[in-house]
Amino acid sequence: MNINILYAALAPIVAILLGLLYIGIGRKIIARLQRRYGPPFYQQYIDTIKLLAKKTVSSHGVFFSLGPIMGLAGSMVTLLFIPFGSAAPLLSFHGDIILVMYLVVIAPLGMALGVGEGSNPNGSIGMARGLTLMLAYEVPFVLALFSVVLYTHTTSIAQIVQSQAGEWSLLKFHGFNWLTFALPISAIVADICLQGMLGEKPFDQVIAPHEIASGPMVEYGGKYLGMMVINHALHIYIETALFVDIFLGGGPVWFFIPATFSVFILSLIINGVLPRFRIGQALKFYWGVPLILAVIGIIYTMVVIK
Amino acid sequence: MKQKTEQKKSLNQGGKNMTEEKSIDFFEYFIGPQHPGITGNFGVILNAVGDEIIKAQANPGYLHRAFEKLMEQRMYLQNVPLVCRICVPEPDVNEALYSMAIETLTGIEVPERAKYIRTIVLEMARLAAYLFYFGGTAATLGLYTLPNWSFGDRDYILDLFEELTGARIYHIYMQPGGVRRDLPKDFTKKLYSLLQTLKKRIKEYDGIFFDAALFKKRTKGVGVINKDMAIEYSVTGPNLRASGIAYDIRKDTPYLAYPDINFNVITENEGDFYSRVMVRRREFEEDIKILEQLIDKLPSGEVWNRYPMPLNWKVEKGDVYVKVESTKGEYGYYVVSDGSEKPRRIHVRGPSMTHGIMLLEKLLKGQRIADISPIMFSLDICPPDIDR
Amino acid sequence: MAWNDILKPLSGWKFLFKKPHTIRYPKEDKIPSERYRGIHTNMIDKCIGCGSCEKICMNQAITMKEMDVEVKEGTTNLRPVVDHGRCCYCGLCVDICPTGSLWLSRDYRHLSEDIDTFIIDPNVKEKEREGWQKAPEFSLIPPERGKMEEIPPEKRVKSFMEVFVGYTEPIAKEEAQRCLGCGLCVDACATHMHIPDYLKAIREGNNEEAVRIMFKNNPLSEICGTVCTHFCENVCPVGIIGEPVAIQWEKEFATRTIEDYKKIIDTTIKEKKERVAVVGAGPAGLSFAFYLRLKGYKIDVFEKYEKPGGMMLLGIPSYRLPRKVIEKEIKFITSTGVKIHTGTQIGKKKTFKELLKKYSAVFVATGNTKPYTMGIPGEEGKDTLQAISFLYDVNTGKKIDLKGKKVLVVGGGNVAMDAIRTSRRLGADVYLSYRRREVDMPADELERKEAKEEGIEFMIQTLPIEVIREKGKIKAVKYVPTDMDFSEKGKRPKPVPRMNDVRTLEVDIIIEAIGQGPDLTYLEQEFGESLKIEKGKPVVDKNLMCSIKGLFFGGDMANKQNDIVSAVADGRRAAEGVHNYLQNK
Amino acid sequence: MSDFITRLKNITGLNIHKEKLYQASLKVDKEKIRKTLLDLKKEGFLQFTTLTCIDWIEEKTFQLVYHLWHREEKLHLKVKIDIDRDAPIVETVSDIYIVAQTYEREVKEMFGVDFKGNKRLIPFILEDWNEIPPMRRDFNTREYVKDMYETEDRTEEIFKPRWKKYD
Repeated sequence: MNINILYAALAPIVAILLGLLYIGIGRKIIARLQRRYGPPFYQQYIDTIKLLAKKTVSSHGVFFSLGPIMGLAGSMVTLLFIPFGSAAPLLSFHGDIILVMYLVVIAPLGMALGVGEGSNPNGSIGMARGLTLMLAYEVPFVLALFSVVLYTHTTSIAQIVQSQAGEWSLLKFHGFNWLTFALPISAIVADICLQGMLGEKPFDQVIAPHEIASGPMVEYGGKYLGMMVINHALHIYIETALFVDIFLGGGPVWFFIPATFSVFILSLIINGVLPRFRIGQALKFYWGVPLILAVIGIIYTMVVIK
Repeated sequence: MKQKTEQKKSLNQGGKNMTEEKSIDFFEYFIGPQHPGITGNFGVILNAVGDEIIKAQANPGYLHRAFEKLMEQRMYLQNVPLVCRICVPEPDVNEALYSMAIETLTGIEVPERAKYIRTIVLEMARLAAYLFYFGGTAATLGLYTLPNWSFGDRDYILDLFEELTGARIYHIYMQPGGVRRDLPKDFTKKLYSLLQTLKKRIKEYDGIFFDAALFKKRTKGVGVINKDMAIEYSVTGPNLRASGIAYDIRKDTPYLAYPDINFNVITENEGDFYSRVMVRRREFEEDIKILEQLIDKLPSGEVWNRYPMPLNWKVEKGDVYVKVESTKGEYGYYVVSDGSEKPRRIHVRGPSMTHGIMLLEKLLKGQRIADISPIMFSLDICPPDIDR
Repeated sequence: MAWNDILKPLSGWKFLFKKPHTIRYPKEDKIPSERYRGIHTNMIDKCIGCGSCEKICMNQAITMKEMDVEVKEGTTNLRPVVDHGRCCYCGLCVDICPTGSLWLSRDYRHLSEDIDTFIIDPNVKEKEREGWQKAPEFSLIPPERGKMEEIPPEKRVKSFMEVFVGYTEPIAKEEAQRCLGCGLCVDACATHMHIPDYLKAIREGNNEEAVRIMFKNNPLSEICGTVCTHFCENVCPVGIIGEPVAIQWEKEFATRTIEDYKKIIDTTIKEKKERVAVVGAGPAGLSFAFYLRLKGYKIDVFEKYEKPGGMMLLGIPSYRLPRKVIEKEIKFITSTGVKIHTGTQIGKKKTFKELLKKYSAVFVATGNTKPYTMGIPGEEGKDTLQAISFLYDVNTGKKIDLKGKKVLVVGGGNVAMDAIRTSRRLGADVYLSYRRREVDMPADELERKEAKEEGIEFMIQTLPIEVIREKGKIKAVKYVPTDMDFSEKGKRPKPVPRMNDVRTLEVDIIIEAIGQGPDLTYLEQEFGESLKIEKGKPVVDKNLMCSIKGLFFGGDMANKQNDIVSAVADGRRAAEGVHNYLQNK
Repeated sequence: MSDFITRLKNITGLNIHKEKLYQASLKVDKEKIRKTLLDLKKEGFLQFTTLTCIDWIEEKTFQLVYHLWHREEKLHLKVKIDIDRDAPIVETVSDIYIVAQTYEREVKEMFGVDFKGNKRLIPFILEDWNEIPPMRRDFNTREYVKDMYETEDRTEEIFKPRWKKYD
């Protein structure tokens, strides 16, 4: 047996378990902020298993059913390119960072396909908002990545991680190799974009319960909804992992999980206390300050390399 | 009613109705009756082009319980447990109004202490309703922390209600002639300490919500009701005060213990979403002051003047309109008696009837889909009192 | 837009480690407040089954169901059953409950898939976790009855004018509003008058209808409105929280507004051939005559005395029952065609056997005419009077002068009250001797109160043991105080005389009012063994017919209550019985 | 307030009665309702509070009560008109007071009173309603519920006199 096949089989499972755990703990923390006790941290596992065990009553056609599957498949493929800490990913080559940027989009697009078939205006509006939001945060995010590529002279995620590696031990902390310290402005931009990618407030227009009744999820139920929840968990893992790999990378495997969780918690802290933007305002926001910062980041990088 | 729901559902599933007859391509978008962004079972049918609404049509009727008809078939006292169910977030105004109407018709005097207790209950209900409103408004904007806080704080008020009246929501505490029981032991002390807590809490709400930049960005200049429009549409209550007209029934035609109380009528000038929220936020502090005064001035004595045996109680012939200031606007009861044991007609004038249909339709026109729920909530529409 | 406003929301995170304000059920539980309106609980023994809760319930959540409970006087076997699917927990049922047996507990949880389990029969004997309870001062039933104008005691002792003026219309209407409409009074009333119905008519201002309802069950309504033992008021649930509804006075009010009953009551009669004889024109005889006459029979009433009315006329003093009231009622009864032969004593000139031959049926209601005596030394004599004969003398207009004399009346019933108050009106100083406690007195509370107001001295728990005579005239009475013996449960306590503590009281006249029995000597002579008699009263079946065919008994001589209303009821029952008997003959 | 009423009487020639609290009432003919409300609006009755319909089935009339509120003078005026129950048509006032439109819609639906000139008398709360308008006195809710939901109605049983057995 090839170890790669094992990796390919195990990676999604670990990622899903981690993602669901993050959501569960996140709910607990948000509950405390809201002066509640909240559900137990394993609630998300129970819910997901329950959803997957349910029968799906209604369907609106082939693509409607295919949507969540496409989304899930896209996320799983992306996962193969994401290094798990210093452990190398299954697939790694020059330019994979660009590929990942494309692959991350597959999931929402697949969803858009399915939701569009469902022809519920809430879902359609939600999907339209999702794509608009993607347009909004992708631009500064890609620019932030661009500065990283400029700085590290590589387009392979694994190599970006390697470039930050130092001597790691429990007693010795060598985090000063992180790109966060080398490229602080780009890191901030990327984190702001991460907020949008994760769909946390103030950028949760896609699901916005009070406006469009949970948007894309509105027509789905049972297994499909379960798949969407899993997809969401995967996304949380992929996006936090991508951020950690690029800006807080190089650490050993045991450091990787707390790091991704911390990134997630950081977005939760903002999520907990803010209302949401109108979608137009979100677009304006991303194409405002973060975009300018990203450009400044590139200039800064160019200055630093020289 | 059942048929109606089904029909609506089938329409809803139809979803994107590209109407071919019209020159503009718009799609029909249904909000409600089962929608988290709506205050209760109420619907709005929207015609939207992209994200912009070109036509809105309020669609009430999902909570029609025919209270006005039911009240015609019940004895006068039997209506007391019924009226409070007309508006869920603020049921006490109904009880107070119904009792006041019957008292005015029959000439039963209310003891001074009962008047104060009623005012305390009404003001407590106002605080509870405002907390409900703050939470609801924040939730429509996507901030779910504030509702959790404010509903939690509202529960402390409900605890006091439970101690006083025996129930948390539908108190059924006021009845013609006074109130059903005297204040329990240490009630005023407990209320006073709660008021001090609430004073601190409202400052914390400020930090997370009322002062927040994002909140101002979302709300300023949205859904403007200017002075002329407010008068034209017979807007009442805090919504009117947000448009810069200082009008408060508690001040203009004082009822119960309000003549003895000093308080300011709060106004804002813009008439937009932000003003409507801030008027209520400032009134919240004013109400705490009113309650403190009421506790200080509370007289002793009887709390109930007896009426005849309720099973055989006949009310004198006549008609009367009484009104109070609720958190939503002018709440009025028009009671017509034909001299028998049952009322001839009881007409409930809920403020949402004026705010929730024509005004809402007018305000929603030209707005974005994201602003529908916030605007509805900012008007503080209570669909149960439209339907009754 | 200040920087401060952007960062301020983060201040919310200070609550991260503070104690949340939610409760982790079921680990923690919140106990509801003392006034909580939860699930119904009913103390089934205290509940009287009046059904007020059922009537006030706006959701029809309460149903009165028959249950296996002990039915005491003034209660029914109905108990509330609550459908908690319909209940709105307003607590009106608790506030109106006259007994306070119904209350709402602090429990509010009930979880079941079976809808039927939400219909709860609240059957609890012990109190636990009481929530919303009845507060007497907030009872929905007004506790006080309408006040009636009354002649002051100083004035009324001087004459035989009526003590009470009667209700005025507004007060009567207000008083009639207090009726719960439970009908317990109807069960208690001997004649089963439809009290809630006529109270309803009175409060609607329709006195004619009220009187019509009354006369369906009682042709002597006005007399009963004036003097009655009013069992109805004794069982009235309103009496538990205050004064019972003044049913008697309401009746008096309604009947007195009617000048002539003939005008409002339909007395068209289909004549029948049979003739029926009535012996005794007292309440039983008159009511019998009226109802049987309405059925078409020809009625002849035989009365010993010169005027019809029996004990009502001869026994009850006119300050309690004005003569014109009796005349009005009898005039109405005779106007239907009933013939009254006064001054005709059956048994002397005519015999019962003759009557039985001549008439299809004979109803005998001669009442209790034989007084009991104490049987103590020195009792016999001219100045030892029997209360009934004394009252008879006074009521027939015989001049008796008691001015300045000391009168001792022995007994505690209504007759004793009549005797003392009549003597007082004749100018005597009156003492009343009764061997039990005052609460045990069979006499009305109101009469006792009035008698005291009129200056009569009550010697409670005393027993005369000897009459001392000087030259044949009474000089004094020896008496002893008594103690009460409660050993026999469920019965009235027994008086035990304290024989070593003998006291004397100087008196001039003794009036005995310790009860009376029927005089059956003529009947015994005529019928002998064929007439069955038990405990001094003839044995009758449910139709009130005795062992001799065609001979019916009723009134005081046949029942145990010995009052007007029971006599009237007997008359009505006997009328039904005679009708049945003659139809099936 | 009394001064204002006398002044109002002089200006408009209407017979206004002062009543309890802050109220006054006024009865006009059905035909004059538009003119009256126009006059009153000119006098400062800017707030249209509500519109009530009362079914006096015994007299075969519907009574419409227009509630107006004068903010400065603090007077609540009830303008009452009687209309024939068999031909319930009246002219709309929705162009005078814009919010009256909603109230007229409700009255049309609940009582079947037609408002001539109201542009939006579309169904309001009820839908697919085939019975007579429900708020009319002759609409029997208990019968309707019995037919519709097969529930029992115990009203008669509850108020049935238990003493009928003695008859």
